[in-house]
Amino acid sequence: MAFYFDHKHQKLDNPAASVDNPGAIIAVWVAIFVGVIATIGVSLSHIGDSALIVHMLISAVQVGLVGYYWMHLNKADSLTWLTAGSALFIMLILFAMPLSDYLTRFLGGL
Amino acid sequence: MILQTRFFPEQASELAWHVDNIIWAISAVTGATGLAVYAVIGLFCIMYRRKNPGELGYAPTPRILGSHKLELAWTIIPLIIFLAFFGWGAQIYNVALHPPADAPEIYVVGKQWMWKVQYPGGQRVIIGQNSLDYAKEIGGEGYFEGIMVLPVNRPVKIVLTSEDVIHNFGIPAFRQKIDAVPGRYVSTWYHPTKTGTYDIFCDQYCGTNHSLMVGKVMVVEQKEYEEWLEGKWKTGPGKNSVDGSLAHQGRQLFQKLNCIQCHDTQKSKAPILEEIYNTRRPIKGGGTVIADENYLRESIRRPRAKVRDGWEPIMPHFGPDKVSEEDLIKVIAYIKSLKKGETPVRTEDWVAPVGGTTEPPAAPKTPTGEGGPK
Amino acid sequence: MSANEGALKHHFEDIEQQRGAERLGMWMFLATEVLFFGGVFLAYTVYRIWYPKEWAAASGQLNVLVAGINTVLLLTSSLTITFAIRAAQLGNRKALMNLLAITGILGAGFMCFKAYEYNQDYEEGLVPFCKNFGKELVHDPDDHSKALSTFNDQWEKKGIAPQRIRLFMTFYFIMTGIHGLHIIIGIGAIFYLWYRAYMGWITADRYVGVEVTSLYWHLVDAIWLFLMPLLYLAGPHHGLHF
Amino acid sequence: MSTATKHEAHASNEHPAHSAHVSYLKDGWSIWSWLFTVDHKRIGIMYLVMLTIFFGVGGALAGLVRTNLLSPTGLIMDNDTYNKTFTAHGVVMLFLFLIPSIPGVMGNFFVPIMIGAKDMAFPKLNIASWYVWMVGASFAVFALLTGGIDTGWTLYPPYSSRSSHSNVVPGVFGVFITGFSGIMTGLNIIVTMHRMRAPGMTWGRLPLFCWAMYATSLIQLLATPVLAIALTLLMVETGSNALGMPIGIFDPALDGDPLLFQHLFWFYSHPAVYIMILPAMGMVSELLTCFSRKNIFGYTAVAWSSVGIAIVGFLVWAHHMFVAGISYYAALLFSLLSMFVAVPSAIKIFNWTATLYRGAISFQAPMIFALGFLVLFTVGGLTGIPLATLGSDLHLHDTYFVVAHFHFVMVGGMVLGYLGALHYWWPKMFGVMYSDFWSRIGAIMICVGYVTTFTPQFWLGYHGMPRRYPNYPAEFQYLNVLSTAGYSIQAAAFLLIHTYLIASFFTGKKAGPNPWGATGLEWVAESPPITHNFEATPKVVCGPYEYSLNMTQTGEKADVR
Repeated sequence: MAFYFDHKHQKLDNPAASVDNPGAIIAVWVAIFVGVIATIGVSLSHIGDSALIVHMLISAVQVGLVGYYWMHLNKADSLTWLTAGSALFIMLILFAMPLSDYLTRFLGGL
Repeated sequence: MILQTRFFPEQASELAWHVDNIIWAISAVTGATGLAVYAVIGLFCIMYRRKNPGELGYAPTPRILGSHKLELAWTIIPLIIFLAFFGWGAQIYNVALHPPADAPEIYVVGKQWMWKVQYPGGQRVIIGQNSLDYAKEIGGEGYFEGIMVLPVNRPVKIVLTSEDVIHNFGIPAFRQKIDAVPGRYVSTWYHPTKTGTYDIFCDQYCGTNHSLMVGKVMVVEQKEYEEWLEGKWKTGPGKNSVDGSLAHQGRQLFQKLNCIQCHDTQKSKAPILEEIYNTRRPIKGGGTVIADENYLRESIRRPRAKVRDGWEPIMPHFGPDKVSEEDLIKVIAYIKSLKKGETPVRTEDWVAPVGGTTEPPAAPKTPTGEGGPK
Repeated sequence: MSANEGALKHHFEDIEQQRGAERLGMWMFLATEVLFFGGVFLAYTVYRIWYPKEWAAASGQLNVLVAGINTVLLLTSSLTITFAIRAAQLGNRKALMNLLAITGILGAGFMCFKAYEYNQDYEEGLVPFCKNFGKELVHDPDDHSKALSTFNDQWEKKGIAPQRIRLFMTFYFIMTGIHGLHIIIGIGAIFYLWYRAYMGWITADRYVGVEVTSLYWHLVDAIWLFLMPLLYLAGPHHGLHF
Repeated sequence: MSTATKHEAHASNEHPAHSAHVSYLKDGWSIWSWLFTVDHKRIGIMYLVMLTIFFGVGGALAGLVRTNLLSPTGLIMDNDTYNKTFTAHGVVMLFLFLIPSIPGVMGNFFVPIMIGAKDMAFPKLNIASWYVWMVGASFAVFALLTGGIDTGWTLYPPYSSRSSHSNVVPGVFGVFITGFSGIMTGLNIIVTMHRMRAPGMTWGRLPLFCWAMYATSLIQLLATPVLAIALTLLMVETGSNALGMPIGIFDPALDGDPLLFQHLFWFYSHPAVYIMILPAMGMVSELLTCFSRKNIFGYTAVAWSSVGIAIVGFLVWAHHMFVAGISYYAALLFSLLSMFVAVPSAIKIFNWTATLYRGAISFQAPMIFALGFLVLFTVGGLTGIPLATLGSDLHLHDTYFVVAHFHFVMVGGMVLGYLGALHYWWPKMFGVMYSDFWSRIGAIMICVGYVTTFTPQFWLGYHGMPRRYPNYPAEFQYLNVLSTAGYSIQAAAFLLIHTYLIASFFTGKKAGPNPWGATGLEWVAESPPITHNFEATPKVVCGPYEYSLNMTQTGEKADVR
């Protein structure tokens, strides 16, 4: 039997052993649904443009729940985490670096 | 042909000296490193070559896997050298971006495929080898390159914009170039140090006749420069006789475009524009802006984007169909020059200048507003 | 190789290697999807910083009710496809087929509402590529008691530049359009899965196709969770426009 | 090995030919056996054929450009035609040759063999990537043939969206589609390397070419989608202009920002330079070790510097925009970060040089290409420093200095790496040897041609001659003529190379499985390899470059066979 270095080798193939708990799946759905209501509520709460920050925080939590429970990051190996992480890292670069230009463009120099 | 080729390009500005220094310093360091690497490669190739040229396969060689000390050395030493270059280069960039406060401002407008240069005194030069296409604009005369004149040993600031696409105003002898971005002003400055005639190139690809968007800059003594400004000698068929300074022409436009209808000192319906240049102004809805060229420009092109606090957004917008880039520059030059109490007085029997309309400008009809040249 | 041959494809050594490869491949693809949307999100952000007033005004013209219903539809479809994986792992073919069908139908429902919304946008003169842009008679989204007027007039009164509204609407159509395209592809994949389940090709040891499709479907859902507040709820809202 | 047995039985059911173990070239003769193949080796060859054609087209276009520049007023073309020609040269060379070249041909063909796998992880995705690429290429070629594009390959709006009346939309759409092909190939290679390595093939034992391909694929995966979205936005804007309802996503006249396109474009297109150069760097590590019979000097440093370049390469793109009107602070930041990306390249150069120390060096054509790479890439890399330094970039930006710099990197670096790879692996791919004498002549001619073509351009750039100028001041003519002369040497060399390579099919002597006495897994396989690469899954026992021990990665003797 071949031996692999970068993923855990499972001797037995038993997909049924790793099924989700239905209660957990539904709990995540409820949590995200509450988030949706909160998102619309925040917009109507007259806190102005800072609603953007709350919106993005709520969305990030929602997407975090989707990723962790529904997309099974909770059961994933480190390589999957690395893939997801590197996408977010490059995304961070894609946002931070151009915005470093846009937010300082008309400030003149030192 | 070979005789025409100078070994080193002309150094005609203060910046050229700095830029050449850093280029040659980098070239010397990297060149020495490169040659050293080549020498080592060459030496190894000769010393360790196989005796029989066609031979392949096993040869007794030592099993060297690397040396962390050496690798660390050739990681850190280049990094330090590179960072030194960065620091030096940043210093030059800093100098290149910040003109002295008292430098006179020359406005340059790029357009496919010509440069329109406006001097503070109202003189105008058109640069571009294909100016023939624009014969009407330059006074009906034929093919010429256009020569821009600058005084020696005096810094001048260049304020640059473009009417259509991105261009780049570059003068190799000054070692200086900057993109002319449509829709906003960018600036640079020159301190010419040597009289002579040098090339102006458009360095950003801008279409069919990109390579004809070239001309010359002539650096002359101060006295000659003044004579040129007065129109005693000409470099080409551009307007370089005095017919009113830029600010003066702007004042005329200020009246002709009916800005005075609201921006007056009596029954003001809009902010008084005296001495607002480069001051911080509060805007409606919170926040402040500095009233620099780009803000003045936006306030004419898109008056309702950032409205001064305490005033109603009633100003119509003035797109390129109403105010061309060159006229915009004149108006801005006028606003910049406005001192306390200099706003023209609007009287009931005030007569609009010849060619002006007496009705207020019509409200925009199309939702797109300005479309720019299609 | 199609699915009706052995679960193990010839170039893999064992089933877990193959499953891992397919899962990893989909995650990598999702990484590219994230950056694909990332680019347009960046462009959106830049202009939102530049033109907050217009962004808020344009956003106020969109139909939040439809967006809310769509959010719930998509969210529920994600729920059902998660249960579908569970059914596949347990080898419950009947439940798998039902759950996949519900997921696909919810996705199709999302697209139907989207179509309704696009049509409404067109009728209100909000499609930047159409000649009637800003010219239709509509209620003022901020104050429904006022008489009908065109958006152009309303914007003129509020000091809003129409070309910036068009910019927002362009982003709206590009972002929801690309997202909708992903939904359609997803629906196709889900019905293909349903067909495979119907033919009995999906068994407990060959469930990875369901899982990989669900990963994609969840990502599309996740992107919508960002699109919804960014497009429909940008800036302060004084009421909801339906 | 119960699974292996099961697999053998399983495989022989589908492929009757498999049990006979014929080479992949002989496993089916019909045209369909090629067009519908899922064999990574055949796909690699299909890439090779198309790339060679596009390289020829791109090279011919370069010839037209250089010929026109013989005269200061344009020798053979008017301005418009010239603009379309250099744009076509850029588009064909970058998107249809340089970016897919080594990943498409060598990556597809050799990465699975070098890690001991039977095929890529997703064979059908692999053939799909070729077809997608062909569809994209067809769009691009269609756009170039029916009127051309006159925007330059950088496609800057508002020129491309508003002012240019050429075939921008179909051309951009073609480039957009080829991007998907790159993503597919990259995804396939990464997953294959993670999941399909043979027993014993640890990350520390991977050949450096595989490390380089891994880093390349990482960039392809994470950068290409950003180009895709930038091009989508550009197509929407251009299309809206054509419809007469202009939208200003990037057009300042309608409140867009042209610099946003430049940011999105260079976010991909700067890392794309590393897509081109990293595989060539990996290749040079293979060639130098093989032909000097030495272990690589500092395996870890060379391997991780590839990954380092890939990551830092994402942080430096705005050095293409120093004079474009970006923020002063952003310019400082990007210049600083650009200095960091120079370091891993420097490490590689020094480590390669040290690899030669006390070796037993022979000068076959692949080695000449590798040494040529060292020399030319060093020039290309070092001349990048004045362009990344703010003060000097003020003068050198958008001049011929830039043109010379990136041609030294792409042509001097990448094309030499590609040709080196082609010569090194030719006997493995086709089982025949080309002429030793003519190949050495060809390699030397190419290097000489490059130096003659591009060195004068540094000087032109320093004198200020801008890029994309068919008309230039007369004093630049002498250097331009010299450059064109260099081009003709290159053109002759390419003709020579393709002649003897094609001739080798008919007259070349048969190559054994290991004609160079090299140590990688690919040399354990037959020449040309059988359809499933190896008779049995190889077991890897040591690192990739045990030349001094004369041992292949499976522990056999690495003698010329």
